[in-house]
Amino acid sequence: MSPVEQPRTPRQDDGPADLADLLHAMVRIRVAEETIGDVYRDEQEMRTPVHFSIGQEATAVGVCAALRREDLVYGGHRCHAQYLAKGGDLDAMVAELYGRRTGCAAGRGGSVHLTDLEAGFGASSAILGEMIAVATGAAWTFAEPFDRTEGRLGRIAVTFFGDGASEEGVFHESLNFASLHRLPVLYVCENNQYSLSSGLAARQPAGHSITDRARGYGITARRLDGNDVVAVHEAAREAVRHCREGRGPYFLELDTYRWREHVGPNRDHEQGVRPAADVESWMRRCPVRRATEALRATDPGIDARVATWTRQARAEVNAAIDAAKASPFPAVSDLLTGTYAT
Amino acid sequence: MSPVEQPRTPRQDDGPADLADLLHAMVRIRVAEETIGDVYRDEQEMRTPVHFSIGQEATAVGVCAALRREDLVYGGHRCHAQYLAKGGDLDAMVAELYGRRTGCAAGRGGSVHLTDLEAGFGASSAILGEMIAVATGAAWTFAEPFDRTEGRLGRIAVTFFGDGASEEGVFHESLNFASLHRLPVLYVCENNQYSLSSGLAARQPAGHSITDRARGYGITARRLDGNDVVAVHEAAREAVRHCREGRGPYFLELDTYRWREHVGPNRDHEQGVRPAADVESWMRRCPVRRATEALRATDPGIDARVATWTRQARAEVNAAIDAAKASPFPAVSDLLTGTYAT
Amino acid sequence: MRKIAYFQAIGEATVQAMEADPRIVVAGQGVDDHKGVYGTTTDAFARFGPARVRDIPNGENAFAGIAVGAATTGMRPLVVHTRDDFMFLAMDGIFNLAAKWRYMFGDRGGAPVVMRGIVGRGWGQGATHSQSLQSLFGHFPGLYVVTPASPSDAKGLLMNALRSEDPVVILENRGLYELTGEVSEEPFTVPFGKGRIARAGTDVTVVAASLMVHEAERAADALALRGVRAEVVDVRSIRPLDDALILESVARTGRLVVADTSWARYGLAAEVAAVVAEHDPGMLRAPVRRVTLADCPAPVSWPLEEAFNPGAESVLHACLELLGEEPGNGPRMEHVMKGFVGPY
Amino acid sequence: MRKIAYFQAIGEATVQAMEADPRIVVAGQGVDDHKGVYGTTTDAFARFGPARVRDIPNGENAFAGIAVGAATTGMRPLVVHTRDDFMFLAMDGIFNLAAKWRYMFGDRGGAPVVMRGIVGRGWGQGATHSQSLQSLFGHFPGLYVVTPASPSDAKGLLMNALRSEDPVVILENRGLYELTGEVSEEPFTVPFGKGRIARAGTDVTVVAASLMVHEAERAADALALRGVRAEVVDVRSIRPLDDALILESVARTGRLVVADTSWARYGLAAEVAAVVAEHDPGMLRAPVRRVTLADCPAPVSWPLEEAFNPGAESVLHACLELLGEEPGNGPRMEHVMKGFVGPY
Ligand SMILES: Cc1ncc(C[n+]2csc(CCOP(=O)(O)OP(=O)(O)O)c2C)c(N)n1
Ligand SMILES: Cc1ncc(C[n+]2csc(CCOP(=O)(O)OP(=O)(O)O)c2C)c(N)n1
Ligand SMILES: [Mg+2]
Ligand SMILES: [Mg+2]
Repeated sequence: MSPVEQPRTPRQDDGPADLADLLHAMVRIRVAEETIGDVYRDEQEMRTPVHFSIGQEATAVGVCAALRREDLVYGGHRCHAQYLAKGGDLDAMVAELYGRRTGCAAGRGGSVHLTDLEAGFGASSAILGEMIAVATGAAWTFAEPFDRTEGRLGRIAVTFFGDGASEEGVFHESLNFASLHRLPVLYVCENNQYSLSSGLAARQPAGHSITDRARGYGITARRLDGNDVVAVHEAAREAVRHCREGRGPYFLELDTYRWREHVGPNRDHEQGVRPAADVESWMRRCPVRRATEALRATDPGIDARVATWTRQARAEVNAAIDAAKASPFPAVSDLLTGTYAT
Repeated sequence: MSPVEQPRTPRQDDGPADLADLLHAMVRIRVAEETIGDVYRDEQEMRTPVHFSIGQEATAVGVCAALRREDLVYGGHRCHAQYLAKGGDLDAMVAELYGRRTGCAAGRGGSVHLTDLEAGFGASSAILGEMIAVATGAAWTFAEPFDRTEGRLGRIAVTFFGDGASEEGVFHESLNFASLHRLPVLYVCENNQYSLSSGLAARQPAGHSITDRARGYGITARRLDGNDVVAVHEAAREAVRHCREGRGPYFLELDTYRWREHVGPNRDHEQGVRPAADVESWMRRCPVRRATEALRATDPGIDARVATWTRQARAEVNAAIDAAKASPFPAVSDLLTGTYAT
Repeated sequence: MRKIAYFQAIGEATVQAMEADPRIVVAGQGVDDHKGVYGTTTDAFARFGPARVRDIPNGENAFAGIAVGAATTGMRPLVVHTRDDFMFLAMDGIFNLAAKWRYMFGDRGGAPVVMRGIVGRGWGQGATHSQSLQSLFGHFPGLYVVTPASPSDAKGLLMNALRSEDPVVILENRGLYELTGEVSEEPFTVPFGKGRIARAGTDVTVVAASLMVHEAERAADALALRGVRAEVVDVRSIRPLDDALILESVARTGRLVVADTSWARYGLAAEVAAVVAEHDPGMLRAPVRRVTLADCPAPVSWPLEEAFNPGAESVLHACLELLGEEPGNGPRMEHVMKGFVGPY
Repeated sequence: MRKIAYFQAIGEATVQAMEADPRIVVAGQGVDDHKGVYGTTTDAFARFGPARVRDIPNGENAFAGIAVGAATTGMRPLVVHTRDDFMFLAMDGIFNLAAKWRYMFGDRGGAPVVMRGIVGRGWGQGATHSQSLQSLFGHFPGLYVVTPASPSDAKGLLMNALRSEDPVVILENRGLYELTGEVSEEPFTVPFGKGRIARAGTDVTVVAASLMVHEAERAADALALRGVRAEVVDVRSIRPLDDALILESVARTGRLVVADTSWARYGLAAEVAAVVAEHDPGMLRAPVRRVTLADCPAPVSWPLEEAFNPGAESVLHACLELLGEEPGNGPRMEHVMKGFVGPY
């Protein structure tokens, strides 16, 4: 492969994505987050609490590869992977972490308030569950007659949220509304078993899944391995088709695991927060590694390509970091700008 | 039967209640509400919005007859029947409607804020769903080690709420917490198909019940005819046993129907709000009539007894009305009293 | 000019705005029913049907977020809460989403959602159905907050809200719904941040909002009989507040009474007093008086309720006190809502 | 006396109160984890274990009601919110249930629940994780609301709260957690409604709460160098507010600056100004100054954040302005949180 191969986001039409493209997207996100994590820790110049998705890349990549550009994705606090997977601008995200004027939220929002409407990333936010409602509202717009103009017909809204966020009442109220009105919204629960340091057993009754709850609203729901990017992508394509055909909302529960601490770049199992054996077992189920292994049989050059993608991604994110640092901060005289429309 | 027969609330031990006692309790509540409704409308002296349970008596009576005095019941805005069925003081309730010092809430709370701790009626409130959480919290106390003192062991909390209230997020959050900690709380949903003038079809996805949702939390749940007082009572006894044995929360969905308008004493189908045919069909399923008919085979004197109970209840509620009117209003100089403990 | 009731003015503004802008959708519990939120949504429902006048399930928390999601993707939701007390459940969506959306996401668009909240004062509504939350809403930058007192303002402020690019909270007192007044038939807007001199005077300024504007006017009538000329300022808008109008009036009269339907502490009455104190306390020839709720939850029993709610008489007494006059024994003034008949 | 950090004082109060009263249970998301809510629940968990230091699922709305249900049946829940912003979701339970329970149900018992809310100012926390909600809580009768500024008050006010028969909201600024000060080892209580003179002075009164007490003290240091003696009043308690202490100070100095971590409008700064204006505006020899947040949501970018949050320098400038002095070019004063290192 050529050294100038560009990092690509997965295709955004309705066809199935190539596994290689999915892998490439995951590698790029992994490298971006790892690089940002190191710089974040060492420099202390990105002054905004950051939640990494390292280890969970397959959910965002698999789902977003099933979407069209005009579909809107909404995320929670752990939103970098989703933003990048949907095609969000890396430079603008990094500049946002540095609080620069060129940031995707103009330096106002920080790590947890990403947006890139061009790429179809609606918004993310740090209050648990909020975007479950917001995405439902966007789907309401997409279902309204006045939105049924040429080219807009059939947009869907997608929201990613955690197992913890599903405990909030807004989950219940939103799913009820979406199911009642058969709104085109795809709910993606990234079940990484933890909310902060609290495992599922401390928060939800044993033996019953979030999927069971979604079904209580008459929503078609599936639970599957969230570290298997192909399975996620196939399930997402089915879900998207369902929503786009006007058959109402869809729910996916994707089992996965985060490798780093809840917020920040460190490894919390090193502090004894979670059983090291659990973390290690999930690291063996690394979505990047699994996709690479799956490809190796048919594509012996895959390791070299991954190495190339890694190098390219590192260069790309380093360039984004350099660009962000060279960008101006917002002017203090603009402090109030944007509070109201002018 | 003797003309001095006293109105009785159902027994509050663990044995099954006699159907005649259940019927008696329903008749008393029916008469109390009908009498209050007339006076409310004609006098305009009870200045507080009142929500009648006329037509729904079997739910409150059947459930409360399965409880012990020390169990705590919590209700919503439509709480008179529950208060009376649990043995709440009628005089104090009527005085509360008249805003008198002798009211159960000292004239501070009105129709929607009843309480009678002596009788084990904890509280009711007018914000949808609040008491679902409060009852869950009471059950938490009942499950705590420091509450396991003699005589208090095995108390349970019960909350009545409507199909409309079950749409609030607090329902979801409360059931999750109760199931997680196996709290001794019985959730009783009085599904009368309406929230204000909005039928279920306008509010919840078709083909899925509130019971389905409760099961999503791993809660044992049953749905049954809420106008059949014997069925309700049997189901409640089973539910109470479950809770008392520490097997966690229980959920009952009881189908029923209200005869009057949402708030106030009038008949809203006369204003075309609901199909008159629906109302009439449900009136034919009147819980009082059904219980009377069921008894008639074995107890030919039942109609005479119902007539007596009716007379007695009317006398009782009229006396309560007279007593309330003769009672003083709270002193204006006490306006602030009770804002904080003194 | 034609006179209509306050509730009719709201209904008319809704219909006219919806005619002009197909993006507007009314949503709320029971907005489509026979009562039509005290008649305010009846005409809109008759005209536009259920697609644009949408009954919604209970669930205020999510619906605040759903409305924000709709507003930020092209709709213009007009969300109706039959009691503003229910908005406690919607506060995350209102404060953390709607109010901050434009700023927090870098000024790439706002969340133009309009929220009507009805204040259910009196007639034994009780502590949880009669709160007046203007000072809570007013605290947060990013929101507009208005409290129309007259039928004309009820129309004009709502029409302005429905053209706003930013979120607006409108608090309407249920006690004003039957009040009639002149209202232009044409669509018109009343801008945010502009108060109004409801009655001109020279001796004392009464700054009031919503229902209290009427109590203040009645107090002014009684004062006029005694030769005292009270000026009544209707703030109309809680955020932004028309500081200039307040200051200009107090500069003339030297005396300030603030009358509000909520509590004194951290309330509108505090803010108005602060505006004067931070501009020039030297303006004040006498201490400021706050005429507000008693400092307790709302009781139900009617004698307590009468004592709890401030009325014309409390405004009158406050004014007389500032002027160093005895209240004397004029006729007792009944509350505005006297004669109201239930059920509510 | 022994010195400990603010967070340790909270932890110590919790343990001592729990030892004395078996009804107290700590509950909150992650209260049992390795971080122990910034070290404030660590000791209690070590001592009493999970039965009394209870990790809870997410779901702030229900949990407010659950806590009220527990409190009204005999428990004493101490509910911890790692950001007070999350309490928007709990407001129905706080305002409609906890604050009103005693009154609304005829004074047959209260809802003694204590709610700690941490204000997460600075370090790019962003608009939804750094709000300071004291004026919202302070508006409602039935609640006690306190804002400890020192380690000693953090202990004494929490111990007082845990003995209260009524609900209490305690707002703690995350920026104070590492601050050390003298704290008695014995259990003790600080009563509600009593402010404190943090520093005596004669020329200007700075009334402040929480973190701003420290900024005010630093401003007072700088003023002292210029011969100006500023008095700093720490309100400690938002509801009830110690009016008498504020009035007594302003009567002496004739000048008032109010420094708060929230917005000016309908905020603590408004209430304090109103207290003076309604008592005797003649006390004021100069206009009141409000030193508060800029009127926008909290930005993340640090230069904006620095400009957004008031600090010692803004207090200093406000005081000098009231005294008719030029700020001159003294050394720039850094914010209290300067040097903080993430992740938060
Ligand atoms: C309403 C609300 N409550 C609490 C928090 C604090 N909080 C931030 S992230 C988080 C855990 C979320 O867990 P989950 O939804 O599973 O997402 P994950 O972090 O595992 O990706 C919590 C409790 C919050 N941000 N918002
Ligand atoms: C949080 C909240 N939202 C809305 C209301 C207004 N409201 C009062 S009763 C009611 C309908 C309740 O329906 P349901 O729970 O089924 O009880 P029912 O009246 O049928 O007995 C509504 C919407 C309220 N009191 N509280
Ligand atoms: Mg998680
Ligand atoms: Mg119902």
